[in-house]
Amino acid sequence: MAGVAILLPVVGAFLVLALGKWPNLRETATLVTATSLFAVVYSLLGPVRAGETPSLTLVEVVPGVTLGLEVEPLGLLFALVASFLWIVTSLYAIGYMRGHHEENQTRFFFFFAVSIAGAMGVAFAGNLFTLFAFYEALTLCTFPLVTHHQTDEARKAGRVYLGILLSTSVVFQLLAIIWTWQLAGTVDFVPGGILAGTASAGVLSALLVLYVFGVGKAAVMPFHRWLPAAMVAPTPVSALLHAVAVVKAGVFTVLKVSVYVFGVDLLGSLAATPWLAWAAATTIILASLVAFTKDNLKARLAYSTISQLSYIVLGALLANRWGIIGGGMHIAMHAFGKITLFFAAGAILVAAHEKDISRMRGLGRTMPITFGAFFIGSLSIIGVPPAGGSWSKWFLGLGTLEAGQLGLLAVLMVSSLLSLVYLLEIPVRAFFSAPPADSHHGEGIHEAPWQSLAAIVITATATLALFVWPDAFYDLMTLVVER
Amino acid sequence: MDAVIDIALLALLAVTALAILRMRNLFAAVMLSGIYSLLSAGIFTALDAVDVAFTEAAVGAGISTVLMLGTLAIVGHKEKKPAHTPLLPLFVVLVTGGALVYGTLDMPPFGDPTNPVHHHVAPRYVEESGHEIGIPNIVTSVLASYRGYDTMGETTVIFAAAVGVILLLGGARPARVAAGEVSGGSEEGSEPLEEQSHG
Amino acid sequence: MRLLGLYNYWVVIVLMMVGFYTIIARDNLVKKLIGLSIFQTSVFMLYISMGRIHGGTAPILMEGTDVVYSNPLPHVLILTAIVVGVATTAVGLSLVIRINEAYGTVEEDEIHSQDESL
Amino acid sequence: MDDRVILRVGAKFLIPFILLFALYVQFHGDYGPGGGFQAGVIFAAAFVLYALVYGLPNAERAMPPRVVYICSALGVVIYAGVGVVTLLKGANFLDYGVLAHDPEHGQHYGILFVELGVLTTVFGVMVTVFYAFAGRGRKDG
Amino acid sequence: MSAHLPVLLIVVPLLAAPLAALVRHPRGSWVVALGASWWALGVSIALLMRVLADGTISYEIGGWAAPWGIEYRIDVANAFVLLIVSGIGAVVTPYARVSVEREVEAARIPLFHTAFILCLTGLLGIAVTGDVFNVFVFLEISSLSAYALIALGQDRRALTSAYQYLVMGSVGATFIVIGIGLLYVMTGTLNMADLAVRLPEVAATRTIPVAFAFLTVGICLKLALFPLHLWLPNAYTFAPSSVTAFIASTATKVAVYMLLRFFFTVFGAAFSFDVMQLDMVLMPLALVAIVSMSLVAIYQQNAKRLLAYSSLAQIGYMILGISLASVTGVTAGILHLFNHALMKGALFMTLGCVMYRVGSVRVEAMAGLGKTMPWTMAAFVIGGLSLIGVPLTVGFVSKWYLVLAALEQGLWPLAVVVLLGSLLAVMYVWKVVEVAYFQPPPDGDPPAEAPLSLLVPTWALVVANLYFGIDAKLTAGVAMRAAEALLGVGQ
Repeated sequence: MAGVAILLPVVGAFLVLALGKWPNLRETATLVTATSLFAVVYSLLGPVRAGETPSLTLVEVVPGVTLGLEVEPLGLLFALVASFLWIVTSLYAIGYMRGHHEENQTRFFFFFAVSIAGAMGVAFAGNLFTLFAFYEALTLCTFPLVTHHQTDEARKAGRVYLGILLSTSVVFQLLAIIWTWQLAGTVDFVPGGILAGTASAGVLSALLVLYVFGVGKAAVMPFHRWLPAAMVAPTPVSALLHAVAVVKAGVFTVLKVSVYVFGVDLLGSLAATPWLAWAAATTIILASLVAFTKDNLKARLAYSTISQLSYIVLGALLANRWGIIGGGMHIAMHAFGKITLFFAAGAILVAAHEKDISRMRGLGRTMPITFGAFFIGSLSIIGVPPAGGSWSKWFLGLGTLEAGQLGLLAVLMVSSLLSLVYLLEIPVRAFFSAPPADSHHGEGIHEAPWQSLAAIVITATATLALFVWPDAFYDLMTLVVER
Repeated sequence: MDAVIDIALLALLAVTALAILRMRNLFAAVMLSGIYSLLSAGIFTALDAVDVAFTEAAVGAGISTVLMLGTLAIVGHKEKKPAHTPLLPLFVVLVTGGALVYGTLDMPPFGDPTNPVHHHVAPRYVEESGHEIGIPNIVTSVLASYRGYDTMGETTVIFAAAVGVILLLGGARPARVAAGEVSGGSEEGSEPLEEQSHG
Repeated sequence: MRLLGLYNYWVVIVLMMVGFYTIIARDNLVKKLIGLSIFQTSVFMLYISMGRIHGGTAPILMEGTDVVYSNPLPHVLILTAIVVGVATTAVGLSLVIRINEAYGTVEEDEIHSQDESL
Repeated sequence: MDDRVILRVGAKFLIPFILLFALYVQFHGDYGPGGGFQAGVIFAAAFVLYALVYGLPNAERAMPPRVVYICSALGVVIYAGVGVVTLLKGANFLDYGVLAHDPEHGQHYGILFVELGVLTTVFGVMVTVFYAFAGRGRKDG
Repeated sequence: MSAHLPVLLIVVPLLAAPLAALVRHPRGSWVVALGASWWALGVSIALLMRVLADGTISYEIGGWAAPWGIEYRIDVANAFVLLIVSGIGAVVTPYARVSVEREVEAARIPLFHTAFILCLTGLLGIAVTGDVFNVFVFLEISSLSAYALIALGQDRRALTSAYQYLVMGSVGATFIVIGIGLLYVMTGTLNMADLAVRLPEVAATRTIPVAFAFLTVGICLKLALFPLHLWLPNAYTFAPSSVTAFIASTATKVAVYMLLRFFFTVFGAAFSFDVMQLDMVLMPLALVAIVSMSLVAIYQQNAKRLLAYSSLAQIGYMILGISLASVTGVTAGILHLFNHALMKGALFMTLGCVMYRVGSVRVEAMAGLGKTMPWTMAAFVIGGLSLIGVPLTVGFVSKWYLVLAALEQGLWPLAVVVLLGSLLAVMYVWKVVEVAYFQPPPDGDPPAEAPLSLLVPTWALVVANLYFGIDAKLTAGVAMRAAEALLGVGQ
């Protein structure tokens, strides 16, 4: 089934290409593919909860190194989130792309579907090599999406995007992977890790550093610049890929490496671990501070994402049960919250043609649903009830306590406070301030197209629902730490 | 006696080679290089390599000289004074030559019958070719039979040279006007010659 | 005899180097090819010197049992090499003729300056 | 043109001898210095001399470029062909021993034929190359 | 007859060359060339399979036993190289027909194909032989025909670059001859296996290191190792497209093979690396080549020249692998021979397609081709990704082994340089990709997609790039066995 999950979006992509001349058919193809993908991934939930890990070896690339897939709880969690949000995003994208009269829509939907295939591959990768292959594929397939507008600005951003993601992955991550192979003689993901006892603590620490910084998609500073740059892309791209699939592929990789390559025990014993945890903590705070200074809504959200990603990295590096659970759950919780925010940002752009926060004053009165959803999404990011984000932050907090790192707990608190301010400012201003004098918010502005609006409502509702029913994700993460 | 001839010929060769290097009139240089070949043919004879001497005389003093002269008739025979200081080439040459001289220090003595070359592989040719091949000229035996495959390769090299020369010089001259467009450059140099070729 | 042997080799090396120097230090394309042929001819002498035996004769079988023949193998190799050399010279000279037609000169620096201006 | 007459008569007289000498070198190669390569060069020299004295067009009539072109390719075919024949007779490539009942005779035949191949190619190539060079010179002159 | 395959591999193309010359008809000569190159491929595959199954094949030409006669000796290493050379030949020949019709005038086409087969024959002959002087003879067959082929480029600079190549190539060949002569004078033999037996006795003299040095320098001239590379960029840039595709993916590879053969079989790894400390010279040169040539490539405005500099950097990778002198390192080197042939072949062939339709391969002339020539540019992108070393392409497999080899010896800075090299590759590949996909095409008639006769061979190599990147067991396994054979371990 894991193979199907990867193949399906690819088939869908070529269907999109073939149906390019008939937009309605093309969009139907996207939606049908997305729905069936989710169905496929969902069908895996039962077996995995029952403790099975279906696996599939596609081909042995070089002796001992295979291209292989394995469905395990952590990967399934990521796949569930990504595939579900693809449905919603497709819906949203249809409204957005048409409402915005974008060009090259076929190419857009094609690469979008291929990117999802890449994300599925990352999620279900059975070993480091496979993970790396799909990780790189994801980078390359999203490049045309980032540069979609083909302007000079887009091309420049594309270069930054590709440059950072490829350099980190090729120079650090690949080196780390080959090094792992050289030390352990395998690159498979094994519960409890494969590296214990293969080399001195110093070498393994170096390896850990290579992994954490080599996963550029996790956007740990100083390798975060690509994420704001990628915001030149159309909003659905920012939403799904840069709030969900691409960045989550990054932090997912960090989690996966921590659990299945190093193993929690080994990780906890390395000298580099607390240092890297503090690097993540620094990223959390600095990115939040930068987010403050951004008036462009998407840029602010981008920095918020950078900050939140480091929560997950931090969770992995706490090297204990609660940290891993919290980190894994934050993948899901942050995804739902952040995608809501991006959808809202896109809706504002399509409907009111506004990008800057300072010009959104009073807009809440004409677009109440959008800003209402924005409010809910913000709650989840901040981590307060009744939104799903409160759970993951709670577990992360527990993790810091168990690790005895009160300083890190303080970092989490401060950062939540910061996000409270920079996120809530937006809906508050939209609802309670008067519109600026030169704007024409009154005339002709209404909510975004219905497809987009529906998507926003769905994700916002889901964010709330996850507060009440977080069990699925919690159970999966429990399985991860107990395997 | 051998030694005297040897020394004398080698000295003459050295003088000729240096003269070629210094000579700016290329006609003279080519003639001297023909003489160089003849002198080396003399050396080859003195060293018992009569077949080689014959060939060197035919090729070096014959064909090469004719071809060079033919070329000079077309391209002119004045060499410009070298513009740059030849320090780097001089350095390269000194290093290369130095390495070779160093290498000769342990080489088996010149002409010593106990040298390894005379005791491995070659003795079979000398001793057995008489009844294995049945012709007196051992060089021919080795050339055409023992190492006949090399000679086939040699024939192919000659053929390849003919192919190359015809590709370059045979038939009509290639239209180089198109080349200007391709490279984005102009082709002033070839214009007048283009006319000549039709004249 | 030892000294004579070295003398033989060393002069041959000097000749080789004169040829080599002509190749790399001269700008005239024809002169380079002349240098190449001197270089190669001198290498041939090195080979033939190796095959020499004092008191030997040319390797053509004669009556009698106590005749010493010089080593025929280097001769064979050099016959091949001479032919290869002239083949190279022929192709090189045809290139020179074509270069002269295209550039109007066979001096390397003038060719370079023409192409730089393109 | 008077001095040319002497040249032409001289050449006419010389060329048959050169050709004869070439044949001698070819077939005497078994006993003394010489062989296909040297013979080919001398053969070619005869026509080069002819061309120098009587002019290129006359030489090209006497020995058409097409013929020498074919010769240069043909020699390689002859040489490798001998090898193919030995293969067909069940021996290794260029193992002349099988060309006759007596291996020594076989060697004789083999060497004879391959030397002929060398002669053909060398003659063909030398004249071809000479024609090509001389042709360029004439067009420019 | 199958016992004679080693020699038939050479003799059939060698006979095909004069035949193609005698046919004198463009299409007819091409058919002969096609037959010869496909024959060579078929025989190479058969030989490789036989070597893998039964071990080393020896064939005594003329029935004379080695070392008196010339021996063909095929082990896994040269069987693999034969496969590379003949494989590329078999793909480029079909491609050459149309490409050459556009770039070379009709009257010269029959001889073009003749020279092409000769070049192929020469390269195969170098790889298959076990006799050092025979190497030189076939080297000259391939070189002479290569000079002529390069000179056929449309730009007049093709002539000067061919001349430069001729002079440097001949100097290299003469150095090789000197080296062979010195070896001969010390041992009295020319057979490689025999040399390997007899050399240790005389290895302590001053002559053998000099022979070693001359052979190394001579071969490095042929394989264009930095700083002996000056002939290569121009030669690749100005040669006709199909010639560049062929020579770039085979000639330097065969030279690398010669290096391997001399270092490991003739001199032996112990002498080459322990006594001569060859790695102290080759490794820095390889590193400098990787970095500096990649940097130079980034600044090129002509796509062919860009790829030529990239080739120089890639040669650095091969030499780096060899200089590690371990099984993994040599495996990486040999594997990269194969893989680089595939990627550069594909890339140069796509540029041939561009040349065919657009008439120029300058980077700016490729604007908008992503739309107008989608298949050609898709091939370029995949080839480029392979060059960068993206997973599931052959380039990745090479890099994997190379980095592994460096890490095995604890030389992690080396591994970093290798990986940095791929980043530089990203920069120069992306330079072309960006122009082709994200810049509007110039006004006027957009060029049509390249004809199928060009696209099919190009894509054949592209598919090979992917196939051998996904399933590298075969190539890596063969390369490793070749490395073991060369280093004399295992088996």
